[in-house]
Amino acid sequence: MTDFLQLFFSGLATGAIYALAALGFTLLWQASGTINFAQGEFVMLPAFAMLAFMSFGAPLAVSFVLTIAVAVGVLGWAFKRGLVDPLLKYGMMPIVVATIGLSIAMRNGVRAAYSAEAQPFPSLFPDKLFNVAGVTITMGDLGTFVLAVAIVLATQAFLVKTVTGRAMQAVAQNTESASVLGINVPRMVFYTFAINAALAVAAALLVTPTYLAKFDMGESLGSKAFFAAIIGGFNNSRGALVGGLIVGVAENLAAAYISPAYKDAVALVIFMVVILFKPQGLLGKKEERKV
Amino acid sequence: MSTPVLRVTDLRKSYGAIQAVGGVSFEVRPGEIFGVIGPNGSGKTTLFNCMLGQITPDAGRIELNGDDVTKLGPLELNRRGVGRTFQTLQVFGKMTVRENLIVAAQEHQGTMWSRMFAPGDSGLGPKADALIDQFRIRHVADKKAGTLSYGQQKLVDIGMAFMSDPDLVLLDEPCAGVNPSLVSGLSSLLKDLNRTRRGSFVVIEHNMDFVMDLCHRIMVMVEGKVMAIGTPAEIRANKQVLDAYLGN
Amino acid sequence: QNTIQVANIQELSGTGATAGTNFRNGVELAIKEINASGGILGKKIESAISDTQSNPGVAKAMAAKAVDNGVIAVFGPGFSGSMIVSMAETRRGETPNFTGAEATAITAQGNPFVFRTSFSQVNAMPKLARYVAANLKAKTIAVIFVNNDFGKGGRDAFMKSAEANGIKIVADISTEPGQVDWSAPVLKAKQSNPDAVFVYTNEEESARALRELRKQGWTKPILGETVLPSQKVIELAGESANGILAHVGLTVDAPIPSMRAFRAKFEKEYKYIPDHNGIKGYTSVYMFKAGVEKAGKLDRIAIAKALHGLTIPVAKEPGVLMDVTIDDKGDLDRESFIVEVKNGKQEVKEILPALGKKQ
Amino acid sequence: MKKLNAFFIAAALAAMLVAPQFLKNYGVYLLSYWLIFIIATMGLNLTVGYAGQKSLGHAAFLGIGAYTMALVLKAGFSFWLGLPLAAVLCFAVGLVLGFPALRVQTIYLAFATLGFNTAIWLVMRNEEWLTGGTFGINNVARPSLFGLSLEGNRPYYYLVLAIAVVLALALGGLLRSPWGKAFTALRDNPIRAESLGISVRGYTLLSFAIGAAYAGVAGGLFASLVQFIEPAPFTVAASIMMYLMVVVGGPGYFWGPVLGAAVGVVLPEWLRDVPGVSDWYLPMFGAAVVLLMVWLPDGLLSIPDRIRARRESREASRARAAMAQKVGVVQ
Amino acid sequence: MILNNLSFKAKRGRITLLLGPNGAGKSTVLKTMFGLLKVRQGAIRLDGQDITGASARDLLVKHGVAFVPQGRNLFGQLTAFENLELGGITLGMKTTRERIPEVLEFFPRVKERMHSAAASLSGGEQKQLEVGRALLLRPKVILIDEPSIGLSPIVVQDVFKLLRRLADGGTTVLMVEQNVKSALRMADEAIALESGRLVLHKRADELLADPNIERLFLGGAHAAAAATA
Ligand SMILES: Nc1ncnc2c1ncn2[C@@H]1O[C@H](COP(=O)(O)OP(=O)(O)OP(=O)(O)O)[C@@H](O)[C@H]1O
Ligand SMILES: Nc1ncnc2c1ncn2[C@@H]1O[C@H](COP(=O)(O)OP(=O)(O)OP(=O)(O)O)[C@@H](O)[C@H]1O
Ligand SMILES: [Mg+2]
Ligand SMILES: [Mg+2]
Repeated sequence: MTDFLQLFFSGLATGAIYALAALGFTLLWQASGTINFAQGEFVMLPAFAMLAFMSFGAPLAVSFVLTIAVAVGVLGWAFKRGLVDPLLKYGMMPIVVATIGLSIAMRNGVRAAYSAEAQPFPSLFPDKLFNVAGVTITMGDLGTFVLAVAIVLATQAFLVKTVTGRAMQAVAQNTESASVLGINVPRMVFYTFAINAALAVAAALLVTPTYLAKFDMGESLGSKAFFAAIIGGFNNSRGALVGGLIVGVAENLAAAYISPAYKDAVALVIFMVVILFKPQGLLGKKEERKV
Repeated sequence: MSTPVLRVTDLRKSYGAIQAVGGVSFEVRPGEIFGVIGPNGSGKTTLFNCMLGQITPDAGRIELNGDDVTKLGPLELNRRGVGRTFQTLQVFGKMTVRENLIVAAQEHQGTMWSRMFAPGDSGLGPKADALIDQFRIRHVADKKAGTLSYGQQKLVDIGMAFMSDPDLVLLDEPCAGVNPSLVSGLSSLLKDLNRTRRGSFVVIEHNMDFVMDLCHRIMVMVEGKVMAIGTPAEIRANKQVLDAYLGN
Repeated sequence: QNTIQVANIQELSGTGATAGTNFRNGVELAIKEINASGGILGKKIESAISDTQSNPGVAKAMAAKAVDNGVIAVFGPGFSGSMIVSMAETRRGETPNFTGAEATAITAQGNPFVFRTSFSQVNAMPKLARYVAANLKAKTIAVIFVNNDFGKGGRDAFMKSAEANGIKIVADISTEPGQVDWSAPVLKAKQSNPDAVFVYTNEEESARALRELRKQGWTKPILGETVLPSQKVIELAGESANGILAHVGLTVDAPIPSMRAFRAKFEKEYKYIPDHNGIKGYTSVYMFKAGVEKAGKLDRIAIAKALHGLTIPVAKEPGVLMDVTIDDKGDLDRESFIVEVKNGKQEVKEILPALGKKQ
Repeated sequence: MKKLNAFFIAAALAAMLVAPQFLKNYGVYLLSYWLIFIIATMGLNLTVGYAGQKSLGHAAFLGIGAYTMALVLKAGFSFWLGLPLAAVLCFAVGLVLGFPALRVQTIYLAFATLGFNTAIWLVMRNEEWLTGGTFGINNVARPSLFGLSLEGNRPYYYLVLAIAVVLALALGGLLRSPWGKAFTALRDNPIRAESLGISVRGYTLLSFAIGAAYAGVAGGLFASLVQFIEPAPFTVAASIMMYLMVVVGGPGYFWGPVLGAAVGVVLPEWLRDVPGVSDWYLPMFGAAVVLLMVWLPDGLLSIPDRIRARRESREASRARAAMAQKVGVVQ
Repeated sequence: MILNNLSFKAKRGRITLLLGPNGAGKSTVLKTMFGLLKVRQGAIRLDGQDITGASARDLLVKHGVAFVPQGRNLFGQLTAFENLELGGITLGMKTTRERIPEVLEFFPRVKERMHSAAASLSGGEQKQLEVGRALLLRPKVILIDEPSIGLSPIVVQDVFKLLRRLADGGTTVLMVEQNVKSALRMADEAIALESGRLVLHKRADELLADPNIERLFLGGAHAAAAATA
């Protein structure tokens, strides 16, 4: 039982990380109808940016704030202007492929410009262990979990409860109608990407101590997050949380109780079952009437 | 009397608490033009979608030429000679108008295997061209259907329903957004097909001039139920129908 | 021809990028030094670097390109799978090919043009197993390995030599490349209640494994081979790395002056501390140099012939860092180390003699 | 226009025929690699570009084809058995993968195929008894034909070229027939298609199966080209790369895969040798893909369409202007 | 080029009708006026003020212009009520909530379905919702594209009456219709387009009284041009 709990709680902590990255997918989907295959790299880049600021002597908090500012400009504004604006009207395929290209460029750019080595990253939380009923939990795990959950819920609340959030969703669903209603479409789209960028920086801050800053950290993070987002439901931010936690916990339990070599298959099985029987994801909304 | 082309018995469909279709029964006789009218949201489109296998009814029975087709999907129904149009525009936006019309009938030519080696237009080119002229859309025949105006797309949609010479065609608001001159053209086309090929039609329409002039019998739906079935004259005289639907 | 053309084909992107980049840097550093001191046989070396993308199909193309260009020697690639296909090309071109790949199959095929730059796993694991059996008196061991050709090969080799030394493997735990959550493997290892755990994964995963071991209160010995006690892992794992006991074929922390000097040079050039792949790359160029000098001419076949059975002492060629002997199959032999990590530093506990000397 | 096209094709084919005479091993190998990816992406173009099924699992079929070939050869049978077997096996698996596509569409289908790819990859990696696991299968032989050895890079290239041409002709014929229209109808509006008697089920499954069979052939050729296979080239990342090739080339354009595969296979190789790029060739490649997409969202082959559209709109406005002058405006 | 050298005036407090065969460019006129399509040449003025090239948002917020397009223009996954709320996004939430009940009074059918997803409404219900959403803004100018599509005859009459009332209250209405006869009965002026060009501009009652009207419209606008020229 303790073993089970140990696995369960570790899984939750990892799952929270997935959830945070998955949040980016659901946000972009809900608010602009796009899938960003460079989402993992959007987390990787800020991690290196923070490291760079820190190497100039800035403390972690300052680096974090500075990186947010830079990310909103580069991953938010420039990404939107340079890539999303010209492509959005051509449907999903070109955007998906452009972001794939972007991810290749970012990943290998960091590698070529910086290094192929993994870099350690300071944790926000003190290196402390708790022991509760035989289960060991680190402060980092706990903190990551709490913050990730808070961020996901806050984002969801913003999208659903505020006028701006609703306008953002409206733009994603039907751009033309949105402009007919006088919604400032370009601005809403910008908000989406700005928030996504800021979230990516937050994710980087929480994720990198475990993931380590490495040029290809976005690849595995991105794919896990992608699975998580699908399982939870692409059109619901809370879905990202649920999906992330499910993947995190299921992987752990599978590795321990089924077969470590096929542990990824477990997430996969869940994933397939969800897709086939509830394609919109566990918390996702159903698609609309067609005829 | 011969078997009806279409017989619907006690058809029902609910969405949660909303009863869209609540026990509808009627028959369409061979060679008949049958009108369906009723206020917005009275369940006409839902009725169509049930009859065409687009959605599954909760209860009831649908017969086509005496065969039970309640459980069949749109594909199977089409193969049995049922054509339809849609209330919301449904054309192949990325194909040209001509291609839209050709593709609408090609599956009725030969077998899957023979179609693999057939010419691209399946020999349907002349037929498509004839329809294009009839609908006065020659000047846009080679444009992508998605770029046409609303009314033009509507015409393409209607044209597709007729390409495969179906025995029964279900039309959902064919006149909506169509220019009056073409509405009368459409009316004569239907009458023509009805006379020459003894084609049967079921038409949902809010354009009363069109319905009254064209249909042999009319069914009035209100709140998912049949309020009246009768000849145009009977319907026009029905006080209840006037109140619920037609107005003054 | 006034220069010596060589190809430096490595995994510079994709999963093998870290190792490949180290190897490449080692090669380039050695070339720079050699050129600065007059080259080989008075000729400068010119290298063409290419990236295999960690993909055998591309590695084959790169090797073919190198052979097309008539290079004198090829360095890399380091992925066993890539090496297996690319060495067919270099064999066709009769070009000496130095590799960091460790799979047994590479030298088992009797290809007269391949040369290793380190022990194969089959050579290294027995040394570790013997030491563990003799000094730790461990009877049972849990094995955690990464499920790729590197990890799988090491695991197979270790299991075999462990059993040969009377050690029982009580848990055989596979992990994913890039695995983040290590609670399950560590828990499984703990549950099997072994005398020690052997961890054989890449750098980042090793660091995560070590942290998780500490988190779950592991106090028994942690065994490793080369990667586990490497500088990078220690840097990433912090305190959790303390107490690792490992066999290391090559280490920049070896108490050898030539190795210290190399480390300093490398760090100056590339701003980071190299791992064993850096050493492999560096020494391979000097092995090549010794081969050419022995052959006395820039003839590929002659060089390959000269290298077989060659012993290169540091006294004669300081660049090889440690005395090395190349056998007739292209495998090599040299001293190695048993190290322990203490206070974030490798400490050499024992220098193991080269295999050839012992027997 | 037709004549121009035919001329282009003939010229390109002639170039492909003589090219190896001017190239060394590397060049010939690269061309073969490119051709193999043309075959694979032709199949994917049918599934994605024509039939509109968002498939992100194509590399799995490439893998199945490659392993089939390797195992057939290892078992001592002929290449000429392996190739059709690869195609047939992939066709069958493709049919099976088509079934999710009947339930889910668009991105959800992309997810499902992606999951399928991962599952196949896991099997390739973990079932060592069959696939050699992460060690892969070595020494995959190249075939001989009528006693003529195709072992060398050049002869093998000509074999691949011949197969590519045959498969292109077959696909071209298929797409020109009513099937081609049915696939397109499926992509544009499946609901409408169904109500016109176009079997969404049948064509969806076939689009997957035929696309998969092409990838199977490509995989078989790939195994013999590289002569070694392991799971790595058949990951989801590889599927994504093939998807990229299709979209960059122009989905739904017949020649799209030729250009797309060139971008995916030849462009990075070319960038390596551009002076000053060296270590940056992959970032440059990524950036090139982004720029290509932004410039030509419908793919490289949309250029002629674009030029035509521009010319037509110019002509139309000229005609109208002339007309307006004649008629005048009634107020 | 879809529109060609087209000029006309729609007067304040009047209902101006835009007629013409399918594909004449009527919808294009409205979309262009509302800033959704670019003007290649020419100017659009409102109260003498040049609004050419102004964004839809500016037109709506600054100039009080509202637009009801022809196709489906709802947020299908949101409920009817949420669609109305979004309709008033430029007004602020409070005003919107106050006005929604008023609008719903006109469309009892929509009121019943207020909490259903917009996409699940019937075609006519959706159209009513769209018209209602625009009325919420109490615009000074309303551009409305074939409101009668899909509406049952009674509702068509109701909507027309409503527009008449708005116009009498000072709102400028520019409407595209194919339901020519009933539309002419409530409109003030009529304009006919053909192939993007203006072919006729008359008072509605005149046109209606024209003995040739049947022939005019049944025979297409070409005949109309010929008849009046
Ligand atoms: N998928 C659905 N979910 C929930 N309610 C639905 C759904 N489909 C239809 N309805 C409801 O069922 C009722 C009947 O709809 P239907 O589309 O059949 O009406 P209709 O008679 O065609 O109306 P109209 O003349 O406006 O087209 C409507 O009130 C509608 O809101
Ligand atoms: N995006 C587009 N690309 C190409 N042509 C277009 C596009 N949009 C409209 N057109 C063309 O412009 C012409 C006018 O279209 P518009 O929608 O304005 O017509 P309309 O008068 O509103 O017709 P309807 O009564 O059918 O709604 C049509 O011939 C149409 O084909
Ligand atoms: Mg309806
Ligand atoms: Mg219109």
